[in-house]
Amino acid sequence: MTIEQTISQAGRATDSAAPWTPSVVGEIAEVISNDCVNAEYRHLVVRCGAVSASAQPGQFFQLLCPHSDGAQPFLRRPMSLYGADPVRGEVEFLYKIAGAGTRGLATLGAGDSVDIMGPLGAGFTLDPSLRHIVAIGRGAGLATLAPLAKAAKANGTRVTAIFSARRPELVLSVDLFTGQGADVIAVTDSEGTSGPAHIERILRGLIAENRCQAFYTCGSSRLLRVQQRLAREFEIPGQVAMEQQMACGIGLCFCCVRDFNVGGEIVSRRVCWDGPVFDMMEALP
Amino acid sequence: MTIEQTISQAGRATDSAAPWTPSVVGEIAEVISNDCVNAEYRHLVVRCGAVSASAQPGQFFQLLCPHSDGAQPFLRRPMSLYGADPVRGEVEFLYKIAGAGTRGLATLGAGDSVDIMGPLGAGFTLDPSLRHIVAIGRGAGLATLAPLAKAAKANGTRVTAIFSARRPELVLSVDLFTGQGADVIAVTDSEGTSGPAHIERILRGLIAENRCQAFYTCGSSRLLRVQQRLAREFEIPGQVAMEQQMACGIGLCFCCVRDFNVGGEIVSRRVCWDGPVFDMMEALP
Amino acid sequence: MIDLSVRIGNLTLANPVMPASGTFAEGLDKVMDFNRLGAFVTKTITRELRAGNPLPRVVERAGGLINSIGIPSKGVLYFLEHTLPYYAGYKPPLVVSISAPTAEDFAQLAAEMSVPGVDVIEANISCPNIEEDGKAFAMRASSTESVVRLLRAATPLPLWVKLTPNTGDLPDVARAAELAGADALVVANTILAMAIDLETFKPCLGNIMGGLSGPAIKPIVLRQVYQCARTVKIPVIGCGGISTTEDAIEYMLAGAAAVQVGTATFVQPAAMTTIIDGLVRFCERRDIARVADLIGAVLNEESDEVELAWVAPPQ
Amino acid sequence: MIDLSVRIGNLTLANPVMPASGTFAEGLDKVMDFNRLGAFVTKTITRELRAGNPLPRVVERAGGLINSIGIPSKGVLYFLEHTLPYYAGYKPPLVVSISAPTAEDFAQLAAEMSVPGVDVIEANISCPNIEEDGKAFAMRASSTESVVRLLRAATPLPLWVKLTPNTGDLPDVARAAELAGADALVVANTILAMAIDLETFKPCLGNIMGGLSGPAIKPIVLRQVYQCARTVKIPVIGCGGISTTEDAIEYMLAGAAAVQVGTATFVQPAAMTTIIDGLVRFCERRDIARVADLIGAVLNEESDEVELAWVAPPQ
Ligand SMILES: Cc1cc2nc3c(=O)[nH]c(=O)nc-3n(C[C@H](O)[C@H](O)[C@H](O)COP(=O)(O)OP(=O)(O)OC[C@H]3O[C@@H](n4cnc5c(N)ncnc54)[C@H](O)[C@@H]3O)c2cc1C
Ligand SMILES: Cc1cc2nc3c(=O)[nH]c(=O)nc-3n(C[C@H](O)[C@H](O)[C@H](O)COP(=O)(O)OP(=O)(O)OC[C@H]3O[C@@H](n4cnc5c(N)ncnc54)[C@H](O)[C@@H]3O)c2cc1C
Ligand SMILES: Cc1cc2nc3c(=O)[nH]c(=O)nc-3n(C[C@H](O)[C@H](O)[C@H](O)COP(=O)(O)O)c2cc1C
Ligand SMILES: Cc1cc2nc3c(=O)[nH]c(=O)nc-3n(C[C@H](O)[C@H](O)[C@H](O)COP(=O)(O)O)c2cc1C
Ligand code: FES
Ligand code: FES
Repeated sequence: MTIEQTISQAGRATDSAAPWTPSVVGEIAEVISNDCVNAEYRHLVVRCGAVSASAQPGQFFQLLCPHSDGAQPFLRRPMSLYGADPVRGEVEFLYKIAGAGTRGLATLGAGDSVDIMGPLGAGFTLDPSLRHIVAIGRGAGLATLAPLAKAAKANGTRVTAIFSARRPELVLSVDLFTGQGADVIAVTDSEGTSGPAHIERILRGLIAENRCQAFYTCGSSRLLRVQQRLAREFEIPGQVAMEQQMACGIGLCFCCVRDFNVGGEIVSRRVCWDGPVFDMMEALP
Repeated sequence: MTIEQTISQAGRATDSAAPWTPSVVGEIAEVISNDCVNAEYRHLVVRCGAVSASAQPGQFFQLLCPHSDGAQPFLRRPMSLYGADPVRGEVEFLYKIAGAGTRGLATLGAGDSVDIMGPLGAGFTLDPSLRHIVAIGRGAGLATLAPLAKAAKANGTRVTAIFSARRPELVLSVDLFTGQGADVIAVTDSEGTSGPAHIERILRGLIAENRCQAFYTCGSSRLLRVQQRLAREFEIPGQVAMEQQMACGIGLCFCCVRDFNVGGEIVSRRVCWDGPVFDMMEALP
Repeated sequence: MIDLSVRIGNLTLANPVMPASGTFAEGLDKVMDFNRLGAFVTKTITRELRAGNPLPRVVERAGGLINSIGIPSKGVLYFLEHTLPYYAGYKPPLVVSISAPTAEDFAQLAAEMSVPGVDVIEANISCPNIEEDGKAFAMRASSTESVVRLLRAATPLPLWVKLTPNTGDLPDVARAAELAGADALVVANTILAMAIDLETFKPCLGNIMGGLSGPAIKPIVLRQVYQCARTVKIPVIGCGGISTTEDAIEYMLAGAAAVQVGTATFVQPAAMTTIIDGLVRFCERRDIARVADLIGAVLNEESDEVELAWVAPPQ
Repeated sequence: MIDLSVRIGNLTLANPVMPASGTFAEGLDKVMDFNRLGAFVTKTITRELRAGNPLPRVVERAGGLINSIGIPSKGVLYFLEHTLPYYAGYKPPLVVSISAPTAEDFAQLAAEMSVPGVDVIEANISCPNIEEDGKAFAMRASSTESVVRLLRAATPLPLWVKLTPNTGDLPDVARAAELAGADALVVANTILAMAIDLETFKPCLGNIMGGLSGPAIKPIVLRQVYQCARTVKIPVIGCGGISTTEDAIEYMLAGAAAVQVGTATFVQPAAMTTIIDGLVRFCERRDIARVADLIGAVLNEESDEVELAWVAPPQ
């Protein structure tokens, strides 16, 4: 196995005359709102500085979660960018209450402070020449894909979004996609429509109509496998946003490694630094 | 030197048939109010259970202070009882913002929760046959003496309270004493009235008028020395509430020891357990 | 009904929760019903009268406490006349912690303490700096073995030996104590630590150094309990940073047959009974009939490959 | 103007703040101006290619982190071709951390790493279990002395030796490293620890045990720095739980000539530059002209009586 230690993602010219400026910051942001979206998810909007608000789709932040009822999360918690507004100086997150950290986040109210660090990682690349792409996500994966819709629209690229969830009422972010003119197809476990066979049928339909020039996916290895199969069959490119337990979030600690298949060789990469968005064909589901 | 390890302050009959009940509790109390009294002190009133509300003058509680701006006080902080109302189920504290713990206390608002443990220690004893006593305190020491006024009144004992502070506007709790019919004499550094010589003159006056049958004091070793001298000269009994850095507050850890002079022998005692109120003549200022 | 009892050698405890030496005294009976405890453990007693260390004796730090109380002691007579009768009225067995500066003194004290009413001798051979050269007996396997051998010969009572976390040879020390006849090990005492006051530039403790206890040390001592439990056959009693039911269970899974709760009591005086209640609820929820089934139940598939895995992890 | 510089042997650092090995990489230049650091310290490099340990590799605990990253390493060539040129563009000196399973390999690696662009060799002789018998070199004075002697002979560069906090013989080990020719000591690496998941009953780390770092260990390592600084004449670099300016100053007062910041960077990525700014403010407020004046400035009147005070405190 090989370990990939990409040296300089940003390629900073160290002897340039320009003074150094940060491209990742840890800052105290102000909570604008933090509302329930459904029984499991909350939507957090914060006011922040220019560096944070310049975050791109697929990037993430590390949030320092407030302590709640005796629990004191020591590390930051990674959260995908759900939306960014550089003009208003805002970033948004969509999160599920999973444990101590997210329980702490849920206690935040408008006007409170929250320490955010970002933008982190390599996000999605969107080729402006693409006319029609497919975004497939499940659960919190949809949070990660949401900002794509806006970016695609700016490029004139049409999006078909396939949303997978356990129950219809847990389908998230439909508005964010339809608001950007995307077509949304929701599939759920409770309705029996979220199985890989059914999704494959939907995708084959889209491919036949030339509405699937690229895959963007996140949140389900079962769906990833379906897409990888179709991508191979039809030579369609794709990108996947991956998750892994993180400590530093910025490539220092090597706790977030995953294996990737790069031309037949197994390569270990840091999800926080080399990703979280990777070439879909290299990902090992 | 001798160490005093009083075995059973409460003298519980272990083979009695009665089921065990607690006489000290750690409980979550509800903040009723937490207001500024002057530039340095705050007055905290909490709603609590019957055990806590039965606290006696001179006893104290250990408060678990909320975390504030990154600081996380690990241990509880000792605070003297400033008032107790067994009927309404309330206890009160008067505290000075000194460091991380009391800064955390200051963040509490009405309706918040605070974890209190008490009542702790041995309080003042008030002989009902006394007709006139003197209470002398400085700074937070007045908080400790305050509940005496009420208890003395219930006994029909008159109180003259001598309040020492740096500046007149820092003189505390006058109302609590005058409200119980006590005479209050305020002395301050800024007015030059708080020196030991001046206080001694006041005390000699009270003794001459037979208005000083016992001393109750707290908060100043300079004043303690004056009283000890007069007590010896006129054979007046006295009690002093002492402070020491504490960890457990209930006699387990032996970190709060102080030396006392017991009939010429130096004895080490736990302030939290054997005190905080001690025989004034045994205290080493 | 969950069976909470655990066996430590020939002694059966009603439940696995007891106080740590030096963090328990009679005053706590105001907070909890003493008859609910698995055992009583006294503050360490010495033969000579001792005043303890200079003040300040404690300072708090992130997730813990550093103490340099030392061992203030009123001596043996006071114990026999006052402390012993006090505990006689209660059901839980009485564990008496003792210490001495030499192995001979230690053994003699153990003999003097082996009186009716005392159920277990806990030999605190881990108190920092109490041996003549400043090292505790428990720093080395050899000094551990010699003192425990003398102690073993001196008392017919169950003998628990309390180890120090400050040694790099813990499994060797544990093995030496077992070999020399200990009935159980208590792992562990406090970790030597220090703090400096930035206002005065002086050490925060009168004794300069002290022992760290509390949640901060839990992961370290848990590892030591795991190492010891894999090394010896006698029961290991876990002690270090246990504040919650979860902490107690983590220790039992790592191999502890019982647990001692110290510093947590200073913060939540009812910590021990809260933990006992929590053990019942945990076992009920997880359908575990006997709390003793938790002992050493960590699922550890690669247990034999730890060192190897570190050097040459699976490719 | 406060003079922030400190001397470590023949090397002058612009300020005493640098990263701890394994908690620093190029990505951090997005957060801070690298030219502000006192030095760079690389992740430990080994000769052979290594994948590191099985996942999960970190778990958080009260006031800290347990890691079992291991030493994933792309080997020497990759370092020389990629890492070295990257740091060449910056002002701070480059400290290269190395490790090897035998003393000979260690020395050979030190020789290979002694190339232009490398300013210091930091020998990580404290990585748990990397030596053949599972003990780190730094667990014993004897193994420390032999590996440091070979290292000293193998490189003309300043040699820093990073010790383990897991030994009970730290002052002896420190003395051995000094004797064998170390130019400075880094005190210390992580403390061996463990955590168990109560849902699954499995260890939280793929490697079962790992190293504890962060605020939880500060009082322990601070004590060790104090002990080492009193024992050796060479500079001691403090490392363990330093998160704030106050922590850095506490270490310097205890005797550290410089400090390394590790885990704190994971929580506050700009921790190092924040600490540097804070040092300036502290010195200004306290009228201290040179930050170097803080080194070993703890006021310790009873320093010669520590052990005595514990055994027989002043009556
Ligand atoms: C790059 C990235 C982006 C993410 N984006 C989002 C997002 O937009 N919205 C969202 O709700 N969640 C997201 N997550 C997952 C989120 O970080 C975890 O749910 C969160 O850290 C849990 O913290 P906690 O303290 O609440 O729960 P914990 O008590 O820490 O854990 C609760 C459960 O979550 C698991 N978990 C903990 N950390 C992670 C992790 N980093 N990844 C996956 N599982 C984890 C634990 O194993 C446990 O089962 C993302 C994770 C990564 C790595
Ligand atoms: C029995 C008793 C009763 C007390 N009653 C009151 C009261 O009614 N009102 C009140 O305002 N204060 C009272 N105190 C003092 C109060 O406990 C301390 O001010 C408080 O613990 C400081 O905590 P902190 O975290 O805010 O400050 P820290 O940061 O802990 O300390 C700030 C300063 O206070 C000193 N200090 C800390 N703990 C103590 C202590 N236990 N005793 C004396 N000095 C200390 C420190 O050395 C430091 O100089 C009492 C103390 C005792 C022992
Ligand atoms: C204030 C204090 C005093 C202690 N005194 C003793 C003692 O006399 N004998 C002993 O063996 N251990 C003593 N200890 C150590 C504890 O018994 C226990 O081993 C240690 O504190 C770790 O457990 P904890 O983290 O639960 O407190 C003392 C600890 C504290 C905090
Ligand atoms: C994720 C991680 C990886 C580490 N890797 C190394 C390493 O490769 N070499 C080394 O000498 N120390 C390594 N360490 C130890 C640190 O350099 C440092 O000694 C320790 O973490 C204590 O400092 P801290 O509390 O500031 O983190 C690592 C620590 C962490 C947390
Ligand atoms: S989280 Fe630290 S390298 Fe990815
Ligand atoms: S504070 Fe623990 S004995 Fe007094």
